[in-house]
Amino acid sequence: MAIEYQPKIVGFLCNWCSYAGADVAGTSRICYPPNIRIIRVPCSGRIDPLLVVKSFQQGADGVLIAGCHPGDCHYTEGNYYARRRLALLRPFLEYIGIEKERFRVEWVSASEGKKWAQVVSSFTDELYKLGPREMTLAKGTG
Amino acid sequence: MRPDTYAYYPGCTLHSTAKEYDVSARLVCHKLGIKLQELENWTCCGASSAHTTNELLSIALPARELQAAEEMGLPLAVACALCFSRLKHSAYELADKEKLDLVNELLGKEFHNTTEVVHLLKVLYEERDAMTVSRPLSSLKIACYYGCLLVRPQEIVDLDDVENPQIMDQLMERLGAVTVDWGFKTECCGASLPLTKPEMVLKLSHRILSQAKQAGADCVAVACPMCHNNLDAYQKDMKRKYSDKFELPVLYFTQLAGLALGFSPKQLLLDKHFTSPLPMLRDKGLADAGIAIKV
Amino acid sequence: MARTGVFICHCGTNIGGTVDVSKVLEAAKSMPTVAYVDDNTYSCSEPGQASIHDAIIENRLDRVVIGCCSPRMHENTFRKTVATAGINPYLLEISNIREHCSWVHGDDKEAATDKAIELVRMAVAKVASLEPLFSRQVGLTKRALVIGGGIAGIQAALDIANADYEVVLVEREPSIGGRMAQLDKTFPTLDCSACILAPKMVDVAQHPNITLLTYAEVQDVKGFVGNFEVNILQKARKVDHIKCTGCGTCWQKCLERTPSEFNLEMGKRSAIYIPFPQAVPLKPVIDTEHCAHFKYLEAKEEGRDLPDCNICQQLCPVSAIDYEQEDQIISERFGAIIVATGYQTFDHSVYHEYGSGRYADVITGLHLERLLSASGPTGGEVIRPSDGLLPKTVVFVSCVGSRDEQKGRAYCSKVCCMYMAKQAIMLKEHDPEVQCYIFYIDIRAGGKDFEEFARRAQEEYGTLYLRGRISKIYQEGKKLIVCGEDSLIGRPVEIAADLVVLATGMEPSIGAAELAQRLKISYDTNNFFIEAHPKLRPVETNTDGIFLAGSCIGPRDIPESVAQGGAAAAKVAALFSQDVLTTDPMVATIDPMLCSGCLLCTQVCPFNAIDTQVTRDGRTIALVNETMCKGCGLCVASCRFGAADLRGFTQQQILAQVTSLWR
Amino acid sequence: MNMTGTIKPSPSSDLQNFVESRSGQKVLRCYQCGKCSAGCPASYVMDMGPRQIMRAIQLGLREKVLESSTIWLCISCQTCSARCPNEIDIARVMESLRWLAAAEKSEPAEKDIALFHQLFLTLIKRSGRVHELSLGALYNLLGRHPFANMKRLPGMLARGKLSVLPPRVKGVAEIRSLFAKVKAMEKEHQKREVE
Repeated sequence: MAIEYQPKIVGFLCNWCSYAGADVAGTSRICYPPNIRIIRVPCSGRIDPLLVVKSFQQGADGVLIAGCHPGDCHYTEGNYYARRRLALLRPFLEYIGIEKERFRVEWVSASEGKKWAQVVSSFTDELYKLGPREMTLAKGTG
Repeated sequence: MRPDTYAYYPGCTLHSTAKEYDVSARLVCHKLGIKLQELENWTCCGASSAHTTNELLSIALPARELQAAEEMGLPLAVACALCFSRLKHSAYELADKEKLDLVNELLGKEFHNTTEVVHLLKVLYEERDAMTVSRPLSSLKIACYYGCLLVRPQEIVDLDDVENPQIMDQLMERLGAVTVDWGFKTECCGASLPLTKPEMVLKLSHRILSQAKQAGADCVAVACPMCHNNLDAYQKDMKRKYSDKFELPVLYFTQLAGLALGFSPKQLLLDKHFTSPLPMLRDKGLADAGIAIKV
Repeated sequence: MARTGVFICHCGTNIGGTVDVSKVLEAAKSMPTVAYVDDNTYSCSEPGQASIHDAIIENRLDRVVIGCCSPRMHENTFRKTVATAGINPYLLEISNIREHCSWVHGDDKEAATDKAIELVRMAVAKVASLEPLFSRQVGLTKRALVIGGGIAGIQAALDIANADYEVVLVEREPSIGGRMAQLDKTFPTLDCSACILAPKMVDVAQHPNITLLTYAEVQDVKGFVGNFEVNILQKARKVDHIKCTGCGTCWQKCLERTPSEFNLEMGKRSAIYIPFPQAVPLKPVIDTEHCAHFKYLEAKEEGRDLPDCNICQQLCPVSAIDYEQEDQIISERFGAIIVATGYQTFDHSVYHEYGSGRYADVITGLHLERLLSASGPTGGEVIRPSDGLLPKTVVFVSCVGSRDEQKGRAYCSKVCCMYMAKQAIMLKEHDPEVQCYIFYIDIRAGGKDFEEFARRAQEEYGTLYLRGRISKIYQEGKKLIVCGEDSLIGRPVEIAADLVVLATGMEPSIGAAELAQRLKISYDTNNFFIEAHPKLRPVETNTDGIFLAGSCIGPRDIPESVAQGGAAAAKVAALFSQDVLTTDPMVATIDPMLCSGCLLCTQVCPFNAIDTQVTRDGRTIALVNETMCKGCGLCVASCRFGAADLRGFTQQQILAQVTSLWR
Repeated sequence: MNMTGTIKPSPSSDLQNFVESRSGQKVLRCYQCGKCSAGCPASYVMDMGPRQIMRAIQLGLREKVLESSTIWLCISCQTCSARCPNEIDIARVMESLRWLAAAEKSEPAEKDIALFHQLFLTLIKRSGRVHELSLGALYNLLGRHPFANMKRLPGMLARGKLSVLPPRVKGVAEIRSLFAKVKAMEKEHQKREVE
């Protein structure tokens, strides 16, 4: 079981900082595990809790949200709302049976390519340890 | 709350060439109500020879002392800067589970590496507000010399800034003395080379003493028996080799604290140094008999 | 039924070398709504774009997915391509299979290919639910704001003004001129810094299109490209600059003396002062902290009494001194902003091993510039600050606060090797008996005539270059002993110097991070501002309408700062050449049927771009002001009724990407 | 550095791998700036300064490093590690080189220093604590310079700083078994490494 198990991660990245940081990881050719699927959004404040739950429902083993460091947001306050809103989401996820380690919020700036690679690698390792999500919620009706 | 009882690890030199450090340390701690319980049958920490030849030995020897202190359930106070450095290195390395199990096997005893290792300077520094200074050293200008291993490496020893430490200066200022701002606080004195490379010790220690003199110091305060030996014992050879005219007494910070707390120079074994501080202390009015406190 | 075209780019070998493009094309064929697939070696090239254009027309495609580099790189390029082929430019989705796939999974080709297929499937799922969007026109204020009056800011302001647009140049110090004004000579031509800078400063003062606000700082910035609203704090100068003629009576007669910041505390200045003789504007400001009159007022409040003084007020022939003048907020509208806040030298006190300021004769390069300068504190005579004697042995130390991760400064500051050589030459010219030593690690002389200039310092002027970084400086009698190693011969070296010059590196000027947060532009770990693209867009930021110039981006020398000042000005002129701006159509929308009128979104919106409107049946609901909305999507995530949505990133479009995964 | 002949550099040599694994330091971070040699208190008597040792490791010059006087003259005062602009713990690299030299029993360039450390450890093994008098005496005899360092002896004795008899410590048995176990572990470790 463990050999085929490849953690499936959905990443929502804010366009101005984290997405650019992931680009820098690319231009600097820093390798990291291929388990993440990146979805670009204008700001981490755009992430609606429904999207996170839907990702788990779709079969994701982990969901990562990355935005600008507090104070650097291109829209000034976007990441402040994200920080509070997603902090509330954590207990809800545990309530519906998703371990809190499967949901991560990180701040990655536009120049932190190395940090982005470390975030993805450490998250992937942690999800290896956690193993696949047994929760077989009905596959999303799409 | 700061502990008032410490397990005490003197180190080999404090029972021989650095006896005055041990005696003055005990007197001062006694006066401040700090109990020093010497580890029963402590043995050598391996000094510079163990870590030069064998990694395992350099961790196991200090671990034996850490284990003894852990058994007593007391923080371990250390006087010599080299022993302090080796004990800290060992505790740092033993954070690695494998090495800890290996050492447990070697020692044949239960050891969890929980001992807190503290240098005597830090112990007195934290007690400085509780000190009743009966003989302020106000006429004395001191160059505080920390040596290299007392503060380096930062991430393992974590005592003070590696280039410009301040805690001995602040302790001496608390005792009423004036400390000089000079650039050689942590330059190396030659450490364990007096037997093998005496001429190197002369060069390095002389540079330190002439810098202290230039900064206007009346004496140098040290916190390590090796630094004391290198700076104090060879000043006559230095005078011949470098033909300077000055002599600079070198005292342990515990002796200076003892003076400030009222002990007599005799009690503090101030006559045991090669470069006698007594003439300087007399004309600074600090050499009177003071109160003979029974120990 | 939508007909989607999928185009996969090889990007030479950047993608093709790792991702099996044919396998991706094969997989794309079977994805829903895909009617045509193709690949090309360079999609962004002329032939690449042409082949996409023709494929769209021949196959009657109405949506396009391109698997290539980051959308931040060529999204606009490909939007124009599909637009020319008759499709709405917003019916396009880029799938980033280079920076987010081939470049970071080079070690596992199979996984990279599978991931590329997944990324393309997500893009195809999203493109199916994209709707045509139409950008709108909005007005534009053709006035530019330049922050920072150094050489870069001056050049930018002049070039914009010469293109006949209005410019406001804001400078924090009492005079413009920045660091360059503090320099004596400049490399590699050795022409005098003031001689080439002063005329430009005068041009700025006299240019009809330039409003110069010195002793002023930018407080906060609102709005967006074409419509910035900026509040500028004009600090009280206590001198009416309209009346003042700059005659100089006040600063000559003032009795107070305090160390001059311009001369790095090596000289004195009066309380009412101009920082240096060629200051522009040549009108003083009062330093209330050191002015006897204000000390008197402050003491009076605390019940102490000090002698009052108003010499300057009495003697001023045009009575321009006005002690009651208050700080003022000036708010202005601008179409574009150029940030040119420059640099400051690294504070070497963290180098305890070099004495951390304990030795008076250990100075920095900028100190030496002031000593060399004729308008400097010693009138151009280089003396030892400790005893005023002429130094005969001068040692330069390179990389102080540069190329040193232990001190938190890993980067090379680029100009120090050159100014050390220049200063060594100038010292020899001032006093032929001086012997200069330069401790260096690698001489970096990459500019035009730089290498030849550096060679002259050694060949013609006898400077001895010692290869190695020094470890310690200490005082021995009157001499400073510099302990280093000449790693070429491989032996330790000690030099007894009369004067030691630390070539301190460049770091952003104080307050750079705060300004970046006010302007909402990104900055790196060293607080240098981040340009849109280091190679292709060096003077732009990711925020439209805000441009950068000079050493606030990273270590720059004067030629580069001037060039970037001009480049930024050209960008602004291009922006102002249009009468209207097209706005980004990806803004929020509120569905009137679903909106309950709770108006939570109006409180959440950082740009208060959501107003209210009353519907025919009398309900008050939210309404997005599309010119103000920046498209961040905060309102969408806060709306509990699903009424708010964001064009281009609608709930359904993002969900489509999620549900297309791991089918 | 009295080195002759042409060098055939062997990058990521097993010397470098040994140093990197035992010291945990990345040798290729060093850009040869020379600050370590400049600040090293003993570099003026060394044939190769710390910088040149780092360079030799990068080039894989095993003999040059193990035969150098540097690894023995190093006082391990940590000045180099504290000031290295690339934050390399050079003192730890030197330490790992000494372990390699001890393990390979290569001929130490500074015989006296090696002898001193060896005597020091034998004395601890025998009596648990250092006895300066016997250390000095043995060092002079075995080092064949019987009258070295005698100047301080009278002063030390006069000040009662030297006890004539070695210290008697109850824990000595433990120390001896500790030394024996360490030796046994080392041998076993080497046997495994040879396979």
